[in-house]
Amino acid sequence: MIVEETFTVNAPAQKVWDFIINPELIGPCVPGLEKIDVIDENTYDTVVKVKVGFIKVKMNTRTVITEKDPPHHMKTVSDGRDALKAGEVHQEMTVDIKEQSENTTEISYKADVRITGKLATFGEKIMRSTTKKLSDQFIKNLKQKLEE
Amino acid sequence: MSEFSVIGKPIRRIDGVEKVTGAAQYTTDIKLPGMLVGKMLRSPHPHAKILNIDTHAAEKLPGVKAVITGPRDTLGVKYSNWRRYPHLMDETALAMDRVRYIGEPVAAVAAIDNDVAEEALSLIEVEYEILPAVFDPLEAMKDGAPKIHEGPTVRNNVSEARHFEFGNVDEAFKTCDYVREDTFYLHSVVHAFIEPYNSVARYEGDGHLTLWTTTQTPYYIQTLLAMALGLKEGNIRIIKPHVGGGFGGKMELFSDQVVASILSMKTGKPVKVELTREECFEGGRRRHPMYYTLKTGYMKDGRIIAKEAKLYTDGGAYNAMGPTSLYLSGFFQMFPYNIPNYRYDGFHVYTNKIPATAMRGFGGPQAEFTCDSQIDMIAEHLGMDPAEIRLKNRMEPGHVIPGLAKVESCGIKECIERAMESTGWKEKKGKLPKGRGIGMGCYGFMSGGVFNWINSPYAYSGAMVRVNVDGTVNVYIGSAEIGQGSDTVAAQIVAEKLGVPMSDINVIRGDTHTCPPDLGAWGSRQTLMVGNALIMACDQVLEKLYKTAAALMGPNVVYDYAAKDGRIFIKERPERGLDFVEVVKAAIRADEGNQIIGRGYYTPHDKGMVSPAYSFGAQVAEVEVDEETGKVTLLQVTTAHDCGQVINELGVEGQLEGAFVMGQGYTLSENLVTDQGKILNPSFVDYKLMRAPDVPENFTSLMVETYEPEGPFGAKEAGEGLTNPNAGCIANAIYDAIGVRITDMPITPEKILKALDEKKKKRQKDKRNE
Amino acid sequence: MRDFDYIAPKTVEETIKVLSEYKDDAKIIAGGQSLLNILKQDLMAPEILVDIKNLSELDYITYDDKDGMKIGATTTHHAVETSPLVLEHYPILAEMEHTLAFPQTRNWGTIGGNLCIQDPTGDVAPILIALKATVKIVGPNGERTLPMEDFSVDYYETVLEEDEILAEIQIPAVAPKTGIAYSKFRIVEGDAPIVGAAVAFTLNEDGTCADARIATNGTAPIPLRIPDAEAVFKGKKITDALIEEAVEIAGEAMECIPDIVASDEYKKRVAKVYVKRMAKKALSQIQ
Amino acid sequence: MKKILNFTLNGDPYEVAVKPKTTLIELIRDEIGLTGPKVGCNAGACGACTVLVDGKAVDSCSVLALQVEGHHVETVEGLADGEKLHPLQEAFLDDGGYQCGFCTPGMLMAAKSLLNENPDPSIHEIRHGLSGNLCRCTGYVRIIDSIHDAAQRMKKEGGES
Repeated sequence: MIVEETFTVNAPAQKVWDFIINPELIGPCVPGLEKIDVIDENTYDTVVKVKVGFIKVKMNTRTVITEKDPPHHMKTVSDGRDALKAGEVHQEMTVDIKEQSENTTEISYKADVRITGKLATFGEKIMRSTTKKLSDQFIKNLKQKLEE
Repeated sequence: MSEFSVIGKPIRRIDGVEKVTGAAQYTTDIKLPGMLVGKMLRSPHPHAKILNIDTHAAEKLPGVKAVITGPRDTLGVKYSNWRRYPHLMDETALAMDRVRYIGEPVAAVAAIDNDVAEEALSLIEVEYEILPAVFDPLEAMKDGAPKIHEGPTVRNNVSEARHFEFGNVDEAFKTCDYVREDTFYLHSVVHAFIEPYNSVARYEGDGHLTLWTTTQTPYYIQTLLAMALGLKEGNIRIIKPHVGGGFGGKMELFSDQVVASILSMKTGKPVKVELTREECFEGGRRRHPMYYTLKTGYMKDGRIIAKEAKLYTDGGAYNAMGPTSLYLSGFFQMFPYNIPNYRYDGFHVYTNKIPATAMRGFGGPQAEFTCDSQIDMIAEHLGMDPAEIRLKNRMEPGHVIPGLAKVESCGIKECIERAMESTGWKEKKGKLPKGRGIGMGCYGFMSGGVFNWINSPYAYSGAMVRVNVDGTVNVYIGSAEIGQGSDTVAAQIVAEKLGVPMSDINVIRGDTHTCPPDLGAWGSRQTLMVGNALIMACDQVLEKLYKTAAALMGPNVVYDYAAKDGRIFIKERPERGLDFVEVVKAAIRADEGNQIIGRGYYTPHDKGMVSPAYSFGAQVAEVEVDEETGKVTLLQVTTAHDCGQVINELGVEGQLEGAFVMGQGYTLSENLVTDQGKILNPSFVDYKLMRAPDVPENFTSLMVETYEPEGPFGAKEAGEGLTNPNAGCIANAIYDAIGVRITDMPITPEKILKALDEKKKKRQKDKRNE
Repeated sequence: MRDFDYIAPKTVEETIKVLSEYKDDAKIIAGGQSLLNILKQDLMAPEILVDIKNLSELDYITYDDKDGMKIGATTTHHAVETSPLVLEHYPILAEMEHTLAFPQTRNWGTIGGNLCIQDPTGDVAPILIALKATVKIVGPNGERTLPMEDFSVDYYETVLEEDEILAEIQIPAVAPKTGIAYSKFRIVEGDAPIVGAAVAFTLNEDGTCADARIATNGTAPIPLRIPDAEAVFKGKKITDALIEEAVEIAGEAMECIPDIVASDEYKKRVAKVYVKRMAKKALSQIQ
Repeated sequence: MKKILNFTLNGDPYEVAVKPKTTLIELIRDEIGLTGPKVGCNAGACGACTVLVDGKAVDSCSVLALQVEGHHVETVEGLADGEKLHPLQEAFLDDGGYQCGFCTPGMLMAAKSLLNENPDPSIHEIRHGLSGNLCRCTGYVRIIDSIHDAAQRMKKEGGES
């Protein structure tokens, strides 16, 4: 499943960059984040609780930043496993940042999300809509924090 | 036919009572004392290296009796039906160092119950290194695509290429009035037999093992299991209880069979491995998706002069029976037509998806969809009736395909004519009200293959007939009843030959320790091959009985004898004869108490490269299309089938109906959907099979009886071939109804609407341009 | 499936008590026709299942001209499908039930369970919305009653709190000069719907539209009532042109989710066709 | 923890202790040992596990065993009266209403349920009544015919007695 979003925030590109590469800052924007452990500058572990319909998924995820081209581009690879073992999520995401004006920055991200196990088969349509919902929520949080 | 007592009659099947009372035992019903539950851990990745498998935690779990992995506990033997062609053998029971599709078995456990087994699986830690994967054959063939298999014969993920050619294709195209080229795409579907894969293994020590399993090919399983386990073939006993459907999906040695055996050997206890429905999808098999290109040259009068077919199949991660599907798809592309110049190139391509294999029609459904669709396009271009163009290009009895096939009996002409007549084709074609249409598809199919992939010196079919002292008869056959009714056909053939009632026949089958070897149920081979073996065995029995009868009756000249209705009598003087039982008793006494036994075998000779005989048929469907939603409803279906001499009418009709409905699902609703190699609909909730309310209310089966010299009583194939013409037939009917042609299967309502939109747009554009 | 404890309360009161005690750890099972599949997939792991399937207190169908029909939540689909009262007063409801899932599902599954699972393609909700039904919810603090269309929240999620149960479906008597139709689109007959539409019209004496109801399934995360499309008809004489207008508005309201069977655009298109067809069918019943 | 369940199976009373998560099909096949009803999908989609509860067809894979407390369950094993087959069974034999036979126990019970309620169903009603049962072999045609035939046989039998 590919999830693509492009949106703009009222903040300079450098600010956006500093924000998104910092797990401590970006972490709380993720809906349902329960815990975040920074392992090193490019690696962090998260526990995210997501409600997908009646399914409650608790994802233990490790994210590694694999590409960094400040302040324009980064790539992350995440692997998550549900605590109940209903499935695993492998996500590769690229984020591109384009400064449009001094205080406006366009952020586009493209995530290739691969869900395995029962989550993928049972909840294809639910996962899709949930992903969209979560993504919208994430963008909203991000904008709010950056534009504060 | 009146001269027969039981042949050609609508007769109750011999497995009927136990099946309608629930007494019939399938592998899944077997429960042995102390039996353990075996379960397999499967790969979540489409392509990955296995770096490490840690089984410690699983082994420590109370109730776990064994945990096995490929490198540690199996011989790692690559096995498959391709023993004659070892370069095609590419699969192991459990992954050795790499997984190539989501669902590939990686490890297995035996435990006291299902809960413990599942818990144990979750405790096995597999460390993977994810490799790039490829899911489409055209992508997989590109330079730089991930390599799925190493090996000297694999190039750009092409595991097997097939080519055949006869006539002079290039020259012939030049002489044609028209040449057209069309491309098609065929999607993936699964066998969806209702009984999931399952096996029970019991290791008896000293290298002796019994395996109960749901299979179409007990002998293949015996010989391949010996290979996988390093045991002697003769010490392995395969018992095939009743089988809940196969359709090509149960003709190979599968992981559950090997894993159950190894787990039983490790634990010393019987072990049952049952796949869930989800596992049947994810760890099972499917029909090949194919990219098909057809170039056909034809004349103004409708004669097809030359044809070139090119296809790329999505074979999945392993060969399975794919190379044969590839071969046969190119072969059936010619049926049932006389193509004087033909060239075929097919490529079997590895992808990181579940392996594709034989499935009812064996490459034929894909071939006939493209062939039938294109013939209708040609007919339209020439302004010809699609039935007429088919008649014009049809095969005739005695047709020879150079280097490939010899067709003896062929009733395609009668099939087309009778289907036309029965459906009112001429009154309906092109004349039905808008939204309704009629279409035709034709087919020819094999009656067993001459292929001996397994490289066995045994005959293709063997049979033994033992006559008991009271005239009852025990029939031993190694063929596989999987629902198609072959055991009943066997009993009928013996009853007819010996002139005894059906109730006196006991068919002993499905046990490699007691039954002669047989290549099993695939390629529609059983009636013809086992039938011939049985006839030989019965002739041996009769020879002995006739001798005794002659001695008892003491005629002073040599007469011909016959056996019928419980009597043995002089053919030309039916009133002069003896009671069958009386002759049997006397014959046993005369042979110093030896039971009367006849043995028979059959192996095709001098029959070309494919099959000893070919069935034929024509199919007509009438559809209604809802132009607002694109939904297709089948109103009426007629099939005319030439299966030679009908042995069991009820059986043939049932097979034809079943084949049609499977084809209906293939065309309209079934679709195995994957995303990055992950199957998205691995359940009967989401994988859409046809249900009772969907099948045509009006289904007519017409029997076109021919006499096939190679077949028992003149019989040949029924029931598999009819899977082949349905998609083309329905596509043609849809075109007749609404003027849109779908070449990309399945034909979903959504595609129909899209095509209607495009047609409308084009018409508007054309109007503007006028 | 994971292990769980099991209790089968004898009364509604007892049921609420158990739910209040276990809260999030408890899950109600009625017919379980959907729930068991979810449990088998280990997508949910409750500690205790509270079985109300045999709760006879909630198994009833009554009717009186004043209050209309009351259907207890544990009434099976089959009981609704074959009830003489339903057949007499709401034949469309029986007709819908007759094609809901499979006979086996209808024989064991309950109408309340169906609503509580909140499968967005469910057949029951749209027709109840068209019939102006309300649902009665019982909890530790007593009862509350909601219009059917306010019951669903999201995919597989309803307004029910952890300690509440759906107790009753209430359907008012149908006004004179009312026509109601429901149908669903499936590729395989006898299978679950892809989309469906229910339309109800009530006409005034002069033939103008007194009331209209339009609800669809499979077109949003919840059963979708479309008031803007309904409003098109109010006070007017219903014509084909008006229906077309309403259909377009209805289409605007739909947010179909693509799946492996069909794209979102296709679903919307077909749902619109069904709204149109059902509108015409409903109208034809009163004209 | 296991719980005690009382119910009748093909007319016989049973008292068994079952785990709450045990489904009715697991109880019948694995605990009691009747193997007529089959598991085809374990998801309520194929109907191979169809049994009757109080005369009505249900998917026994989609019912918890404990839910049949006090109910009457019938499986295909209870269809014949000793050696005398039920008209449905006779008709399935004569009309070719089965092939591999794996779906047959479920088909027969779905058919019985249908005939219990509607002794003289039309072909259309039979088709509709079988929508919960998958058959991959027959294409349904002969199953539908068999049930229609059985209804006629039962009418005749009823008339004679």
